[in-house]
Amino acid sequence: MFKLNKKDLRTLIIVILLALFAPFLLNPFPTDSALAQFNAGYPDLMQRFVIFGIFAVGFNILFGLTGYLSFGHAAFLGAGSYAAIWMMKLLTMNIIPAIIISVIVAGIFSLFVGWISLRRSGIYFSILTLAFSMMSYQLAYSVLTPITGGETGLQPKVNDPRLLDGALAEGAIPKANLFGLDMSQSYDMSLGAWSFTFNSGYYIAAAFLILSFYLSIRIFRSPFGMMLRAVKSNQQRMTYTGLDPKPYTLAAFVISGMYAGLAGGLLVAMDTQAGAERMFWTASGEVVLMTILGGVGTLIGPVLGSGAIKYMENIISKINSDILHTWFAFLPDGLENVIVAIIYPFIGKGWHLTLGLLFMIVVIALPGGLVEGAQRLSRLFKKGKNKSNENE
Amino acid sequence: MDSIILQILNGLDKGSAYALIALGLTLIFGTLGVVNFAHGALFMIGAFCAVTLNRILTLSHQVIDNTRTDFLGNPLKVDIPYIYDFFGENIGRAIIDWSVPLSILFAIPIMIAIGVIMERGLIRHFYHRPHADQILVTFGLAIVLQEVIKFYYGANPIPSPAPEAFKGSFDFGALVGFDPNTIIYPYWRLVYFCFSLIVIGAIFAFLQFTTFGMVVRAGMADRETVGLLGIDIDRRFTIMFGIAAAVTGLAGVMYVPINPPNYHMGMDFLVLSFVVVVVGGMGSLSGAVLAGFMLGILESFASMREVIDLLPGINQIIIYLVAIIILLTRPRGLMGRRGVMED
Amino acid sequence: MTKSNFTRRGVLRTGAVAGAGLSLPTIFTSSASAFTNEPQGGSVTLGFNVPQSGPYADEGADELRAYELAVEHLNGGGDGGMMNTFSSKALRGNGILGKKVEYVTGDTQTKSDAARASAKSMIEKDGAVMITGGSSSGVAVAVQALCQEAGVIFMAGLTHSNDTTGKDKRANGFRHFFNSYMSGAALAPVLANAYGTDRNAYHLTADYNWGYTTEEAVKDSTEALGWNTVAAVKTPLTQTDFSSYIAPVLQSGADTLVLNHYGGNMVNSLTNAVQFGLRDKVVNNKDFQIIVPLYSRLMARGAGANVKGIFGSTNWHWSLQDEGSKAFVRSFGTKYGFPPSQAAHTCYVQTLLYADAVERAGSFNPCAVVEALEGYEFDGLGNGKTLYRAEDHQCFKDVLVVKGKENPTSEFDLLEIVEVTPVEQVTYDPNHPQFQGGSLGSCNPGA
Amino acid sequence: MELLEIKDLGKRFGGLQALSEINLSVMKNTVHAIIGPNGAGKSTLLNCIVGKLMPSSGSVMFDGYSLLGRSAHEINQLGISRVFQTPEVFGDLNVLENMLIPCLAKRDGAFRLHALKSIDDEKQLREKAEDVLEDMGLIDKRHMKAASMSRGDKRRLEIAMCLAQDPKLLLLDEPTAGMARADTNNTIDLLKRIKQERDITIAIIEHDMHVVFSLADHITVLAQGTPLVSDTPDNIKGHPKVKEAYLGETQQV
Repeated sequence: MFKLNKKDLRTLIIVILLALFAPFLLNPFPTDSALAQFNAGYPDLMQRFVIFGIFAVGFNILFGLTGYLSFGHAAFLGAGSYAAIWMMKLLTMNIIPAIIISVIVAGIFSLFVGWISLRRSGIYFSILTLAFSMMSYQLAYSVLTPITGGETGLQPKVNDPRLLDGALAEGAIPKANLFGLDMSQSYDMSLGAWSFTFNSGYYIAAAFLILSFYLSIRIFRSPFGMMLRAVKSNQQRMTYTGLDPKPYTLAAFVISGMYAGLAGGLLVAMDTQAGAERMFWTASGEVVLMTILGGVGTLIGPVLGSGAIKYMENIISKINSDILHTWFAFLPDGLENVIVAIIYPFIGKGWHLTLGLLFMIVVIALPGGLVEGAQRLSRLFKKGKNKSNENE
Repeated sequence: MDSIILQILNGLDKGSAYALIALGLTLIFGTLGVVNFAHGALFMIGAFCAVTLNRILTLSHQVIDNTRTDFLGNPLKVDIPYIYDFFGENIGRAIIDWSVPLSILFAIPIMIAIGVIMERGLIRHFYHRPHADQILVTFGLAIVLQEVIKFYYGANPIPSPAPEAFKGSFDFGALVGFDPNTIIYPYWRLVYFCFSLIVIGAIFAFLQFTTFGMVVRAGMADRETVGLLGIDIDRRFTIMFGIAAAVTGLAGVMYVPINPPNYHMGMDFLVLSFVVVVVGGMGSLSGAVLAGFMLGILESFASMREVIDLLPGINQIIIYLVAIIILLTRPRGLMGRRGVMED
Repeated sequence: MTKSNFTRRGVLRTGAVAGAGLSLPTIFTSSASAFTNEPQGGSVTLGFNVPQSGPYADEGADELRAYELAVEHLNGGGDGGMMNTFSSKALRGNGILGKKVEYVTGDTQTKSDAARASAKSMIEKDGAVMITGGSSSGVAVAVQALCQEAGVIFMAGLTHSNDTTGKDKRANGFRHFFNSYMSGAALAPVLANAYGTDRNAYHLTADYNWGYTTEEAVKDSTEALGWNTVAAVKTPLTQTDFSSYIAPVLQSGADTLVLNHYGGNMVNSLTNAVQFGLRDKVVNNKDFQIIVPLYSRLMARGAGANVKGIFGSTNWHWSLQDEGSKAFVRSFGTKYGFPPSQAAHTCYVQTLLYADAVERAGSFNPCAVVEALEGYEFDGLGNGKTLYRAEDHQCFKDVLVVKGKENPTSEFDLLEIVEVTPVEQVTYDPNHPQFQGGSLGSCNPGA
Repeated sequence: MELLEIKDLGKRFGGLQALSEINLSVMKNTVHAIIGPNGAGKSTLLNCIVGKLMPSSGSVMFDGYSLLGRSAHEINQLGISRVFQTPEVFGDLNVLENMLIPCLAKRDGAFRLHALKSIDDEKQLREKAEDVLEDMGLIDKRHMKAASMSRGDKRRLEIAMCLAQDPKLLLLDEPTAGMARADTNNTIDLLKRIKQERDITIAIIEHDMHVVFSLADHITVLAQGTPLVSDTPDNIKGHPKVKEAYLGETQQV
C-alpha cells in the first residue's frame, strides 16, 4: 500500500496512530492528580512536537543519509518563518499561502547556502553552514530590523494591509486560519477525571507531519535515497561509477532545507510570531541533538528525539519547588525537605541539567539513540517470550 | 594611522584569548579528532577557578557594627575575612588583591585533573565512535558543567578585578610619539597578551623539543604505528588532554579581570573557538594561533566607526564572513593537514 | 467516544486548578465561560513567566520571589506588604474576588519563542487568566501579542523599550516599568546640572530595538539641553569584549560616553571602559564621564567597583523612603534576607495592580480589567502618584536618577538616588514620534 | 582499432616532470598492461586518463571523444570503469545495493532526482545486478554488508560493479596487490574469463609480472615517466631495456 513495503507501512501506521491519538496518549493522568503536571496534551506543545518532528525528519534526510552535518539549518526555519509572517501581514491570514511561500523561500535560501557550503566536506562544511546561519541571525537581530522586527520579531497587527482579507470587524484580531477554521480552535472532551483536547491547528500540523514522514520514507527507499547513502559511504567510488555526488548532496540539502522551511511556516501558522532567535546556532544545534538523540539515519528516531527535547523544555521546566512540596507533602516534614532538596536542582530552572544528563546517559548507554533503546527493549521482550514458549 | 595601530593592539589582545582557547581546542579536536563541545565549558571552569580562589580567600566571619544599619534597619553585619586574622589586614588585603594571578597556581592542577578525568572517564570511550555521538555526549557534559556552576554561583557575572597595580591604562601613543590619548592600552590586557605568548611558546616548545612531544606528534599522525612500537600512546594522549584543559583553563583564569565571568561564557566562546580552529586548519597548532590573532584583528577593524558606516552590520558578521572566504579559497583552512576530519 | 459529548469552544478549558466542576464527568459548554480561562471553583491561576535559564536567570529568580510574595499577600499571608500602603483598598487579603490565588511558573529563556511557548502552556494547560513577567522587551512584545490573541491580560515585567507601549502596544497589555524616553527625559537635566551643557557625547548602542529607542531618547533629550553627539556606534548583542569599540572614543574628541547597553553587555562595556582608564582622562578641559541610561542593580553588581559615580536611571530602588517602598522592602527583606531589585518591585506591583483592578471591576473578564486599569490613578506603591494612561497602557510616575555609590556598605548597596524626577517632566504625548506606529486595538476577552 | 589513444601526454607537478611524451594506444578487445618500476608514473598516467588529474600537455582520446577537461564521472559515463588498488566499495550498503548503484548510473546518468520511485520497483536492474553477482559467485552474499566482506570478495564485488555498467574499457590498478598467491590466481582466472566472455577492453597496471604475462595481449613498459617500449609479451620478455629498468628489482620475469 502507498508503494511501501510491509515494515515501512507498519512504521507509517504507527506514526499516524501516534499522531491521531496524541491528545489521549499525552494526557495519561487525570486532570486533578498531582501527576497532571506531566501531561503534555495541550495544543501548543502537541503542535511543537509535530513541527519540530518535521524539522528533524527533514534534517535526517541530509545528516542521516549523506552524513553531511549541517550546523545551520535553523536559518532555513527562520527564513521560512519570516516569509510566512510577511504573507500573513501582506496577503491573508489563511495559512496555505504562508506555508507555501515559507517552503519556497527556505528552498531558495538553502539552495544558495548549500551551493556554496557543499564545496567543502566534513567539518569544513559544518563550519560554513554555521557561519551562514550565524550571519543570518546577527543581521536579522540588528541591521535587518525593518524586515525582521529585530529583537521584538514580527506579529500580525490589526492595521496590516492584508490584501486578500476583508477589513477586520471592529475589535477583531487577526487570527491564523485555514479557510475560516481557526488554528486555535479546540474541542474538549472530559472522560471521568480525564480531559482531552482536540485542536484544529494540531491536526493540521499533524497532517503535515504524516505527509512529511511518508515522503521521507519514500525518499529513504528510493534510488535517490540509495545514492545519498552512497555519498556517505564512499564518494570516490561514486564518482568513478559515473555519478556526480554534488547535485545529490545539494538536492538532499535543499530538501531538508524545505522541510525546515515547512516547519518554520507551520510554527508561524500555529503561533503567529517570528523572531531572530530561531536562527541562533543553538537552534541549529538543537535539531542536530534531536536527530542524534532519537537515532541518526533511522526513520522514526528524529521524531522521538524532538519529542524528548521539547518535552523537557516545556514540562520539566515548569515544575517549581511549590509543586514538589505538594507532591511529597505526605512525607514527614524533614524527609520531605530532604527529598525536595535533592530533586529541586533537576527540575524547574534546572531543566537544562536534566537535559544534559539525558544526552550523556543516552549516548553512553544507547549508542544508536532512543530507537536503539526501543529495539533492545523489544528484542529483550521477544527473547523473554521465546523462552517462555520453550518452557512450555 | 593611529586608529589603525589602536585596532591592531586591540585585535592582538582579543586574538590572544582566541588563540589560547583555540590552541587548547586544536589539541583535542584538531589532533585527537574528538569533537569536543565541552571545550567552552573548560574555559568557563578556568574562569571560575579564579572566582573560587577569591571566595576561599575572602571566607569571612561576621562582626556586628552598631554604628551602621543594614537595609532593614538592623545593625550592620560586617564581613571580616579570616585571612585578615592570619596575616593582618594589610597583607590579607594584598593577598586578596592578587587573587587572580594567584589563581594560576590554583587552576593548573585543577584543570589538569579535570582534563584527565574527562578523558579517562568519558572521552576515551568515544575515540572510535561517530562524531555525532561525540557531539551529543560532550554537549551534554557542557550543559551539566554549566548548570553546576550556575547552581553554586548564580547566573549573573561576578566582578573579579585585576590587582590594584594593573588597573587602569597607559598611554601607548604618547610613548611612541603620537598625540596623548590617541592610543591607550589597559595594563591588564598587556599582561594577558604577554601571558598568552608565554603559554603558546611553552606549548610549542614542549611539543617540539621533548621526547614526549615527539611521540605525541607522531601519535597524532599515525596512532597505530606508534602503538606498534610499544609506546603507550593512550597514556600520553590522556596527559595531552590534561594539558589542553589547563591551557584553556588558564585562558579563562586570566580573562576574568577583562570581563566578569558568568556561567554561560563558555557557550559564548564555543562557536568562536571552533571557527578559529577550522579557519586555522585542522590539526595545525600554528594555524590555530595564527587564525586566532587574525580573527581578533579583523574583528577589531570591523568595529571601527568608519567601517561600520560604510558597511552597516559588518561588525556583526565579520568573523563568519572571513571564515567563509577563507574556507572557500583555502580548502583546509590556513594551515590544515589533508584528510583530517574531512569525512 | 460515542458516549462523550463534544463541545466547541474557542480556547481551552483548563486543568491544573482544582474545581468542583472537574470532578463531575460533565462537559463545559461555551456558555460556561464568557472569556478565556474564566476561573472555575474557588481559585484563580496566574502565570509567572520569567527567565530561569540564560543570562537573566538571576533577575528572573528575583522576579519570581516578588511574585510569590505578592501571592502570599493577596491570599492574606505575611505582613501584607504594599497592600497596606496602596491607595486602593479593594484588596482584602482573601485572594482575588474571594478566590484563592494560585500560580504556575515557566521559563522564558529570554527568547521570544520559548517565552510564548511557556505562556501558551500556562494559558492552554494551566488555565492562567493573566500572564506576567519577563526581562527583555523582545519577550514582552512577543508575549503581549500572544495574550492579546488568546484573550488574557498581560502585565509586563521588566521591559524598557519604547515599543512595548509604542508601536507594539496591545489592548490586553500593561506596563508599569518606565521606558527609554523617560530615562532620557529624566537623565538629561541631571546630567546638564552635573556635567554642564557643553558636552560631546559618544554613544555605544546595543544593536537591537531597545538599544535604538534608548539611544534616540537620550540623544534627543541631551541635545535639547545643548549637548553634542559626536558619534553613535552600534555593537552586536553577542559582543563580549568591547575594547575595540571603547578604545577609539578618546580619539573622537568626545568627553562623555553613553553606554546604551543592558545586562551582560552593560557589565562588560562598563568594565572595559573603566579598564581603559577613560574616567581618569581629561578631554576638552573636562573630566571624562560615563553614563549608563538604564541601571539594573542586579546586573550592576557584576561590574563591581566600576559603577562608582556613574549616572543612570532606574524604575525604583530599595533605599526609597516612602511608606510603600519601606513596606515592600521590609516584607521582601524579611522573607528572603536581601533587598528586592527593581525587577522584583515592578513585578510585585503589577500583580497587585491586576488583582486590584479585578476587584474593582468585579470580574476577571479581561475587558473589565482593561477598563478598570485604563486611566487609573493610584499611590502608595513606591513611585508616588501614578497614572495608568488609557491611550497606551503605560504607567506615568516619578523616575529615579541614580549614581553608583562611592562607599557601599554591602553588596546590595550599589546605587544612591540623586534625584527623583517628577512625573510631569517625563510625560509625553501619546503621539510622540518615538512612540508612533502602533494601535492598541480593542480588548480581547477570548473565548 | 584504437579505443584509447594517448598522444604526447605530459604531466608536471611544479618543477617535477612526472610524465612526458607518452604515446600509447589501447586496441579494442585486448588486454593492455602497463608495467614499470616504482615511481615510473603508472598511477599518474592512470589518474590522467580517469579525470582525477589534468594533464599538462598532450591529448587523450577515447572512442572518439577527448577526455581532457572532463570530470571523473563524465569519463565513467563515456564507458571507462576503474578498479582501485585497495577495493573501493560502498561499505555501509549491502552487496545488492552496491550493484544497483552502477546499474542506476548506467541507466540514469550522473544525476537524477528519482526521489519518489521505490528501489523495489527496479525489477530489471535488480535482475541485471543479480546476474552479474551470480556470474561472479557472490549471489549468496547479496544481503551482506559490503564492509564486512573479505578483501578478495570486495575485489570481486568491485569488478562486478564495474562489469554491471558494461564498460567499453575496464581499468585495473594493481588488482592483485597485497593478495595471497591463491587469491591472485583466482583473480587471474576471473579476468581471463571476463575477457573471453565479454566484449570488453581491459587496461591493467600491474607490478606482478606473473599476472601481466598471464593476461596481457600487449605490454607497455614505463620508466621515469616515459614509455620505454611497447610490444607483445613475447617480445617484451628478455628485452634488454626492460631488464635494465628493472635492474636491482628481484622480479620473476
